[in-house]
Amino acid sequence: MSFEPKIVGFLCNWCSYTGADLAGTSRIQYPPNLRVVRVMCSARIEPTFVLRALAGGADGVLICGCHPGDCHYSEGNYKAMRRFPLLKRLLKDHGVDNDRVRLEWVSASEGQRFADIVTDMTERVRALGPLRIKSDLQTDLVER
Amino acid sequence: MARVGVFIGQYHSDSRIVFDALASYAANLRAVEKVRLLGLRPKVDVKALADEIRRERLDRIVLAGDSPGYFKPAFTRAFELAGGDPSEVRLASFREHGAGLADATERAKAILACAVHGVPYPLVAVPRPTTVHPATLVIGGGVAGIQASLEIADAGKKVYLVERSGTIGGHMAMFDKTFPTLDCAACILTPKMVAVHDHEMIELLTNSEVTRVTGSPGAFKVQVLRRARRVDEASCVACNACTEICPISVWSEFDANLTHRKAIYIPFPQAVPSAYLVDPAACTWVQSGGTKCGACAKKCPKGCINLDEQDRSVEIEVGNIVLATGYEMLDAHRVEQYGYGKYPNVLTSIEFERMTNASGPTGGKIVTKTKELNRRLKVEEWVANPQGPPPRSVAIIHCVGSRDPKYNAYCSRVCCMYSLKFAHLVREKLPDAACYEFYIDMRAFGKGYEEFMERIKAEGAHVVRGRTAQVVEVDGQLVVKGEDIVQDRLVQHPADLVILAVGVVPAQGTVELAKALGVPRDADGFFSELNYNGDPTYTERGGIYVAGMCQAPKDIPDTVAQASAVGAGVLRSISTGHGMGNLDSLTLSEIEERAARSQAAER
Amino acid sequence: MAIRVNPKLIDELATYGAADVQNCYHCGNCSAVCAHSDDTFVFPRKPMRLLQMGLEKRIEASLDPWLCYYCGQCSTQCPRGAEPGETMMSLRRWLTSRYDFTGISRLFYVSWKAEVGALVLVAVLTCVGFLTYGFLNGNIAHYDGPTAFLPSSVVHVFDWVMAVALSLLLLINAGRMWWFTTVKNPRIRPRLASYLKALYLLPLQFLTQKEYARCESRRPWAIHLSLMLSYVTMLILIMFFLKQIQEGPAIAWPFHAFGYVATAGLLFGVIHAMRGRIARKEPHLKHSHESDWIFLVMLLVVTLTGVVQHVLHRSGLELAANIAYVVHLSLVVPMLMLEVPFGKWSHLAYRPLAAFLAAIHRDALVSQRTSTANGEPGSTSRALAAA
Amino acid sequence: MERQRIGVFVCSCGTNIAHHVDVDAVCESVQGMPDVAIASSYRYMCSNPGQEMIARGIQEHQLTRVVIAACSPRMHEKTFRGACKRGGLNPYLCEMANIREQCSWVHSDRLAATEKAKALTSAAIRRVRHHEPLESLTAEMCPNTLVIGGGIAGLTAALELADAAHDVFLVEKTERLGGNLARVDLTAPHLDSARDLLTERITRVRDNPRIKLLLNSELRNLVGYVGNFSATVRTNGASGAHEEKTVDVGNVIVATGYQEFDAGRVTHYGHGKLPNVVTSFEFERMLRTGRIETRDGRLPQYVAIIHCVGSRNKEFHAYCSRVCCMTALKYSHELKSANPSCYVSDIYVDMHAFGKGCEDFYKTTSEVKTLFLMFDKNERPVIRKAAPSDDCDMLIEVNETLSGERIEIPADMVILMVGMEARSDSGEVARLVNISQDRDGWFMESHPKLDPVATTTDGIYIVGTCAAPKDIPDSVAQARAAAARILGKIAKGKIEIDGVFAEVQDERCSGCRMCNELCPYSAIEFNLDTRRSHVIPAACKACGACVAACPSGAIKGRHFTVEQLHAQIEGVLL
Repeated sequence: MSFEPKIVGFLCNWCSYTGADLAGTSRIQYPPNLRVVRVMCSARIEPTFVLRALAGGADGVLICGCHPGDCHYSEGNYKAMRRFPLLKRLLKDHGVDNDRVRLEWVSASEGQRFADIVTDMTERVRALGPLRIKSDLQTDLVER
Repeated sequence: MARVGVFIGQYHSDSRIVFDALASYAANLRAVEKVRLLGLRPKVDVKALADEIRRERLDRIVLAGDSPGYFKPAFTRAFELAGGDPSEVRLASFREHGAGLADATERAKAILACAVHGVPYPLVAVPRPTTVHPATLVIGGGVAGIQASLEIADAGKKVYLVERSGTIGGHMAMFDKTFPTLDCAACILTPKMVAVHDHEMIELLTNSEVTRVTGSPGAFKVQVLRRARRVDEASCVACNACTEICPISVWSEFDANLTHRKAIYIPFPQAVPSAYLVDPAACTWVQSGGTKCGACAKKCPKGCINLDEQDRSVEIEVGNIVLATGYEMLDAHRVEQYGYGKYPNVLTSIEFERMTNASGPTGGKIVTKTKELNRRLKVEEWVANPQGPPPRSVAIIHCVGSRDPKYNAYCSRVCCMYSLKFAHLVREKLPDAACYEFYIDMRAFGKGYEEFMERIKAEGAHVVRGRTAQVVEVDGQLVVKGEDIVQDRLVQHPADLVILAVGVVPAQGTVELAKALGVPRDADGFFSELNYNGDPTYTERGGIYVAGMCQAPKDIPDTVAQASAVGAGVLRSISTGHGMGNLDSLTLSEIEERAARSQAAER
Repeated sequence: MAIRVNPKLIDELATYGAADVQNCYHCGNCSAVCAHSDDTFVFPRKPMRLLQMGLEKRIEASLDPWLCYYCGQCSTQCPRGAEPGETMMSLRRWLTSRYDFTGISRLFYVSWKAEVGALVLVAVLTCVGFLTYGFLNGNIAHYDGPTAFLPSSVVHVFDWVMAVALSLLLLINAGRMWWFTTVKNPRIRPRLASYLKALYLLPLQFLTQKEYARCESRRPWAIHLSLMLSYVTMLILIMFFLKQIQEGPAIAWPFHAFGYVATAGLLFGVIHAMRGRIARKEPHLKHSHESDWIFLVMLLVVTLTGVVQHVLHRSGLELAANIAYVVHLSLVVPMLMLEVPFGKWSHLAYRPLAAFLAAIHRDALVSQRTSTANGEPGSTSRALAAA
Repeated sequence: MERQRIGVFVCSCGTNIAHHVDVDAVCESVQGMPDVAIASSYRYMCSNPGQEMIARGIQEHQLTRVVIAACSPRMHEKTFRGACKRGGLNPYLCEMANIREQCSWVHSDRLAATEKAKALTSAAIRRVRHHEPLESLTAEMCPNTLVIGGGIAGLTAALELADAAHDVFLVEKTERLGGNLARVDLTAPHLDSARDLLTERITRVRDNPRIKLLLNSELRNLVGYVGNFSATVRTNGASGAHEEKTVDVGNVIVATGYQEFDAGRVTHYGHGKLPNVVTSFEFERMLRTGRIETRDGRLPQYVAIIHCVGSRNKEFHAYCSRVCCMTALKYSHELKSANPSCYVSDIYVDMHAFGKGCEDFYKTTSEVKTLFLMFDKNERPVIRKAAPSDDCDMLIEVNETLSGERIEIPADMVILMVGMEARSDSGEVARLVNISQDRDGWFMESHPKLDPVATTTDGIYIVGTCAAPKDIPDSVAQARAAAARILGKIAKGKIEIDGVFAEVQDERCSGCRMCNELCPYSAIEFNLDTRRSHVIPAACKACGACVAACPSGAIKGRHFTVEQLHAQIEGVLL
C-alpha cells in the first residue's frame, strides 16, 4: 500500500474555508488527505498549532487565507504572511522540508484553486514520505 | 401663469377613458390654452407642431395618453424648434398611474391636472394616514411569503401566513440546486421554513385559503377557510405509521407526478409543519362517508388522526395584506408539438427538477421512464425508476409556452437559467450523455449568470440557437427537430429525454383573489403593481402588497428582495399609518387643489 | 467582402404584400416545421432574414421562395405573427418583377391601377382589332361558315402568334431566373451532368406539382392541380383543336367533353379560391394582394364569357354569340398577354424551373461539400448515426 | 477535566453525505470514544424532525455537549445552535464537523471519505469537550441610519425609513440628488418619465424633516459596530473649504450606484474620434434637449445602436449590464418618434427582454421596423467612415449571426449602449464600511438568495446597482428591503452581540500594548490606570489576531481557544 500522508489544514473562515466549501458544492474532487481546522482568520494561527500538528503525526500543514487585500478583517492575512517565513526557517532548522508547510491564498470563489493546491500538496508530501523526525519533535517541542 | 398646451394621444387602443370629456375638462383648466386630441398612434408633423406652439405661445406642453412617452421626442423636438424649454414637456401617463380601471376618466383627469401644474402625480395622490391594525396577512407560503413573514415578524409584528397546501416552501422546496451558484435549495430554504414555524409572532395556517376580504385598508376582516387536515398538527410526530398502512396511493404532486404518495401523507420529509395530512379526494373513509377503511386512524400510535374533521372558517383582522401567491407551470399539454403527455420521456422542467433532486423519486438519478405494472390498479404506468436506463442524450427546449401570444406572450425570466442548470446537471451526472439546449435568446442577465452560461458551454452542452419546432418519435426514438440558426441548417437530434422549459403562469385562484381584494391584474394575468418603476411592491389598493412571482416572473434573489421590500411598507404603515387607503379615496378637486399647492410651494 | 444592408427594402416589399416580416425574431420555428425546408434550402426564416436586412442580391440568387407552396404551417405556428408564408408569397411577387426584364411586372405589382389600366387598354385594343377585322371580313350575324364574323382559322393564327410571343417573353424571364440563381450565384458551381439528370423534373413538376403535395395539407394541392390541369386542357384544346371546338352548332363530344370538364374545373377552382380569400380562414388565403384579386376576377370573367359564348352559339343565337366571343377574346388576350409573362401566371414557368434548378443546386452543393473534404457533414445524418 | 456527556448526530443529508460516507460506520466509530453518550444518524438533521431529535436527545440523555457531523458550519451552525438552545443547552456547546462540503462532496473513494469523516467527527468531539457556555450580550440600537448615495435607491431607502419616523442622514457626493437616473429622459419599457419619478422622491426627501441631507459630502470614516456606528462625513464647501461632522447611526445603507463604462476603451468604436458616435448617456442628453442631430446639425437618416459595449465580453466585463437592451429598444421608439423616416439598426447579442412588459416592448419595437442584427459577443463590430459616394456617414462592419453574412450597416449616428461598472471609488467605500467586493468590483451580499441586501458586516446593507447591475424596479425593491430589515431591527430597540469575542485575562496582561495596534477594529483599549488592555466586546469581530500575537498568552479567543484548537488538531490526526 502506498504511503498516504496526513495533512492538517488551517483555513480562514471567510475566504479559504468558503472556497473549500465551494469546491464541495461544485463537486471538485481532491485527495482525502487533508483534514481541516477552521479558524476565523489566518492571523489566529499560532506557530504552535503547526508544530503541534507536525508533532501529532501530520506529514504536512497547509495554511490558507484570503488573498492579500481581501481579508475580512482588513489585514489579518498580512500578519500571517509575516509570521510564516519565520516559522519556515525554524522548521527547516529542525529538518522539516519546506515543502511540508505551505501558506496559500484561496478566495471564496476559488474552489478549483483550493482543490488544485490540495492535490499538489498531497503529491509533494507523498513524494517526501512520512515525517521521520516526529519522535524527536515530540520530545523537544511538545507541551508548552 | 404658464400657457399650457394639452395633447392627448393613445399608443394602445384599449381604454375606458372618455376622451371628449377629458378634453373638455382639460380645456377648462385655468392655465390651459390649447387642447388637441391626436387619436391613436398619431403621426406628428414636427414642423407644423412647432408652428402651432409658436402661434399659441405655449410654454408648457402636457402630453397625455396611456403611454405618452412614445410621442415625447417629437414634441420635445417641436418645442425646442419653437424656442421653448424642452424640459417643460410633461407627461400625463394614464397607464403608469393606473387610469385603466372603473373610473378611468376621473383618474385620467386627476393625472392630467397634476401634469398641467407640473407636479408628479404620485407626489400628490397620497391618501391620508389612517390607523392600522398591527397584524398582517401573508397569502402564500413560498419563499416570498416566508421571507415577507419573517421580515415583519422579526420586527415584532403579528403575521398570519396562509398557505393553500399542506406545507410551506412552495416551488423552491421542490428544487435541488439553484442557479447560478448551484447551492442546494433545501439548504437555504429549510432553515427559513423552520424559522417561520418556530416564530412566536407567526401564526401558520396551512391547508387554508382566503375566501373573503372586507373592510378597508388598515382594518381588513379576512375570512380564511381552514380545510380539515384530519391529523392533529401539534401532536403528529411524523412517524409514518399511517402512511405505511394506507392502501390508497395516488400521484404525488410534490414529486410532480413522477411517483406515488398515499392518501394520508406528508408532502416531503422536511415539510413544515412536520405533520401528515389526509387528501380527502383520495381517502376511502372520506369518500365513503365514514363507512370504509379508516385503517390509519386505528394504527396511529398517538391517536392524532381524526378522519371526520370538518373544514371550518375563521375570521382574522389585519391591517395589511401581502400577496405572495406565486405561480404554477403552464400546462405543457397545450403546446402540442412537443408531445408532452403523448411521449412519456418528454418531461416538464418541474418533473426534471424532482428527478435530479437527491431526495426525489429517483434519488437524483437522471433516467428515462420505464413501463411498469401498477399491481393494485392492474394498469401499466410509465414511472421514473432509479434503476431505469439513463438517457444517452437529453434535449432541453427553452421558451415552451413563453414568448408566444398563443400561450404566454411574456418571457418567464427563469427558464434560460434553470435550463442551463439542467444542462450542467446532465453533464455532471451523465458525462457520456449528449445535451442539447434549444433557445431563442439566452437571457443570462443576473449577477454571475453570464459567467454561469459560459461555464455550462465549456462543460460541453451543445447550445443551439433556434426554437424547437417539434418532438416526434421515429422508430421508437424521440427526435427533436429545429433550426440551428447559427450553423444555418436544420437539425434533428435524437433525444432519449426531452425536457420542456415550461413557462410560468399566475397561480390558480389568482383571478378570484384579485376580485376578492380589488387588486387589478395586468394583461398577462399577474397582479399589477402600483407603479412600474417607483412602487413595484405596492398595489392600487392601499394596504395590499405584492411580492414574488405573483407580480411577474422573477428569480429567487429578486423575489427575496421584493418580499423584504414589502416588509418596509407594512412596518412603516403600522408605525405611522402612512401609505394606506385607496387612491380612489381622494376626490378630483382635492388632487387639483393639492397639485396647485405643491406647484406654488415649488416656486 | 461585406455586403451593405439596405433597410429600405422592407418598405418596398410591403407593397408586394410582406406586411409583418419585421416582427420575426428568428426562432427558426418556421424552417423546422416546413415540409420543404431541408439541409440545402433552409427557409422561410433565412429569406425573411435576407429581406429584413435588404440583401437584394442574396434574395435574387435564392430559389427558396419558389420552393415554398404556402401551406401556411409556418404562419400558423409563428410566435411573432410575422407571417412567413405571406412573406414568401410576396418574395415570389418581388422576384417575378426582378426576373422580368421589361419592368412591367414591377409596375403591376407596385400599382394595381397600372395593372388594371393596362388590362383595359389591351382589352380595348383587342376589341377594336377583332371588331375591325370582323366587320371588314365577315358578318356579325354569322358565327360559322365562310362569312363568319371571326373565323376560327384566323383566331387560331392569332393564338399561335400570341403564344410564341408570350413564350418568348416568359423564356427570357425564366432565363434570367436561371442566370440570377445559378450562374451568378457564387456559392453554386453547377455541373452540366446535373442539368441533364434533373431535366425530367421540368415536365414532371409542371404536370403533377409533386412538390406542392408534400405540404402538411394536401387539399390546396389537389385544388390547384385541378385548376391547372383544367387550364392546360383548355390551352391544348384552343391551340390544337380550335376548329373542332368552334364549329357548331352541333356539339363535338370527343372535344367538348374535355372542354366541359375543364370549364367545370376552372369554375370550381376559381370560385373556391375567391370564397377562401373572402373567408380568410385558411392561412394561405388570409392575405390577398391586389394582383391576386385581379387575376382571379380575370380568370372568372374569362371563363364565364367563354361559357356564355358557347351556350349562345349552340343555341343558334349567332349575333349574340359573336358579341360574347369578342368580349371573351377581349378579356382572354389581356389576361394572357399581361398575366403570363408579367403577372401571377408566370409561376407556371418559374415553379417547375425552380424545382429543376433546386436539384442542380443540391447536386452542386453535395459535390462541393465532398470536394472540400471532411467538412462538417450533414447534421441530421450524423446525429442520427451517432445514436 | 470534568466528565462530559456528548451527543453525536450524524446527518445523511439525503444521499448527499450518505452516498460517499458510511454514516453508520461514523456513528459506530465514535460510539466508543470517551464521554460520548449517544451517536445517531438521521436523513436530514436540519429538518424540523432532525432538529427535534437533537433537542430531545439533549433532554433524554442529559447531554452536556453536542457534535453534529453534517454540512458546513457556514450553512447550518446557526440552525443547530438553535436546536441546542431549544433542548436547553447553551448554543456554544455545540460543534459541527463538516463531512459534506469538505468530505462527501469532494471524495469519491467511499472508504477514504468515511475515514476522513470519522477523523473530522472525532476532532469535533475532542474540541467540544473544551467548549464553554457563552452568553450573547446586548447593545443599544441607534435608530438613525446613514444612507450613502442619493440616486433612486438611496432616495427610496431614506424615504422609507424617514416616513416611519426615524432619522436618516443622506450623504451624496455630488451637488445634486438623482444619481444616474437624473441623466435619463424616459424609462423602459413603458417610456414613463424618469424626471417625474425623481421629482417625486426628491421633493419628498427635501420636505421630510427627518432626513438630513448632506450634499457635496463623503463618508470619511466609519467606526463602531451594528447599532452603534459613528460616521464621519466631510462636506465640501463652495470655496474649497470643508467641514467634517460625526454622526451616530445604527445602520448604514450603501447605495452608491454605478458608473458608466468608458466607451473610449473600445478603440475600434471610435468614440471620441468619430463625431457621431455617442454613448447612451450622450444620447439621453439629446433626447432631453430635443436635438437628435448629428454634430453638424443634420437629422440622422440611419441610426445604429450597438449593444453590450463593455459588457459580456472577455476583454472588458464578462457580466451583462441588464438594463441596456431595454434602453436600446426605447431609443428605437424615441428615434422613430422624433423622425419617423429614419432607419434604426439595433445590433445586439441576445435580447434580454426578461422583465414585466419587456417582451411586449420588444415586439412593438420590431413592429416599428427596427432592424435587429445579431452578432457574437466575442466579436466586435467595426465602425469606419463611409466613402463620399455613400448616402451615410459611417459604415459598421460585422458578422451577422442570424444570416451568416458579413455585412455593412449604414449609419449617420451610432449609439453605444455602455454597460455599468463598479464605481472607481467603490474600493474606497468597501474599505470604509468593511465589506467585500467581487472580482468585478461589485459589493458582495452576504448570500445572493437568502439575503441579497445584507453584507457580511452586520448593519451594513447594499442596495441598487452598487451590488450588481439592475433596473429601477429592482433597485427600488432592494432599497425598501434594506429599509425593512433596518425597521425591524430598530423596532426591537436592542441588538444581540454574539458571545464569541476576545477577552484579555487581566492577571496575565503585561500591558505591552502590542495588541492595541494590531486590532483592525480598534476594539482593544488600554486602561492607563490599571496599565492593562481590555477588549470592547461589541466592537470585537473575533478574528483572533490579538490572541495569536499576545506574547504573554493573555488574550483568550472565546470559542477558538488554544485548548480547543489543540484538541481539534489532535483529533483530525487520529
